[in-house]
Amino acid sequence: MKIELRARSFDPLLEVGFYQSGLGELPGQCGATAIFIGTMRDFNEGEAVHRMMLEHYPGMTERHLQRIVEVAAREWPLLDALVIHRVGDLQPNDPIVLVAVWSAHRAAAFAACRFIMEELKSKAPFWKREETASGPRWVEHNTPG
Amino acid sequence: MKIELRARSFDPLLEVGFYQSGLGELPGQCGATAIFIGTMRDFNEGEAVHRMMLEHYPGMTERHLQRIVEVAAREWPLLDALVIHRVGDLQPNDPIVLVAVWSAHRAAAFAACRFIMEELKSKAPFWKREETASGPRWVEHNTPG
Amino acid sequence: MTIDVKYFGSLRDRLGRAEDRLDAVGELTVAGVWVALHPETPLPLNTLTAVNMECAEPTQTVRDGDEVAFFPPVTGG
Amino acid sequence: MTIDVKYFGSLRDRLGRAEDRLDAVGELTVAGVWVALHPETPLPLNTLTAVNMECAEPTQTVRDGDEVAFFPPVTGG
Repeated sequence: MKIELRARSFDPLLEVGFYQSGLGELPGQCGATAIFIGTMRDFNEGEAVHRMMLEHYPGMTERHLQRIVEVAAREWPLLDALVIHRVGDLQPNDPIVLVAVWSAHRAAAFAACRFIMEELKSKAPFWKREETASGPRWVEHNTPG
Repeated sequence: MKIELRARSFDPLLEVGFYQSGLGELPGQCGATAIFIGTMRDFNEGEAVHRMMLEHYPGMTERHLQRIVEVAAREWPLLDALVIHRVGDLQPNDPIVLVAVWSAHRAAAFAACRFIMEELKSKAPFWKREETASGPRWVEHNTPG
Repeated sequence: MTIDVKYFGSLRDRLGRAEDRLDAVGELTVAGVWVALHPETPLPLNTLTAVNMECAEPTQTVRDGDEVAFFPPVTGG
Repeated sequence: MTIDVKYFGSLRDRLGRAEDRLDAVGELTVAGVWVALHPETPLPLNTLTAVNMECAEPTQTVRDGDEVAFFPPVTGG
């Protein structure tokens, strides 16, 4: 299991491939990989967004991400999980979050990946400030999944 | 939207990256990518499996995969979708199926990815024959997701 | 009329061949195609059928030139 | 006792600073920490609170050395 905050842009597919290649015992046992990638859009709530700042609470954010993944691993039979989340300044099309989950069976992989994303969006301490044509604005709440 | 059958082993992450790089208008609109990768395990129903043959019905299989993706695209607001499915001889750890779905929002991406997988498993004409220590055997039915 | 018949999966293995061609006269259903080709072998339980690559009921009537397929439950993905 | 106080997101922007330090005597709750530092400003609706990086109710008592945080609803992912 790995949780990581990144201050710079990252390639989610490369990250999954790289992490996976280090999982020696996984091949053969793993029947299902579920991956979610959240990407910054260039519009939100009807307005063009050309930049975004992702603030977090150093220490608390990592702790809560870790806990979310641990809860998922108790709930479903996971072989492994990887969560990477951006912080700092982002541009449209930049990856914001990656959740990858490995399991023997697809039901567990799908459910755990979804669970981690929903928990992360509703509980992990991150705050988005968008730069729009009419100035900066804080995103007030996340939409339910 | 792309549907493909592959007679040789493929790298699902590379395929997603390659396909994605060809989607010119997608950046900026896409907020969510959901990916599922099904991989051949080295055990099934309590027995070690060292090889597998995936039979299909040429023509009917492609048609039904295409239809499943079209139904998903009518049900959810998808920006794009990619489905690649192996046929022929596989070894443990070989990817069997890749489903990737792009959407503005995560709920649609998750739901459509899951839907395509479940439909594919229950309706697309594929048949698995496993090689085990006690000889070859046909997989009789898929487990529900 | 002539019907092309295909078998897949374990059914193909069991029959020892992947296809048959049936020349017949009169009205015939999908189930009737099976009976005409395998008079001694009842259609195995759970067998699925397709006509021209679309899922079909065993009661569906076939026409000259149709492709009829018999196969066990699917196990892809 | 000394309490380290942190603000995040729009709340940090509104207050114009990311942290405060509060020196106080007697029993104090999380809500009391806010009142002591911002006597003129009611705690904005929907504000979430944490003590030592764990979510906390405004009624929770704080202790010397605690880190108390105030922030708006989270919007990550």
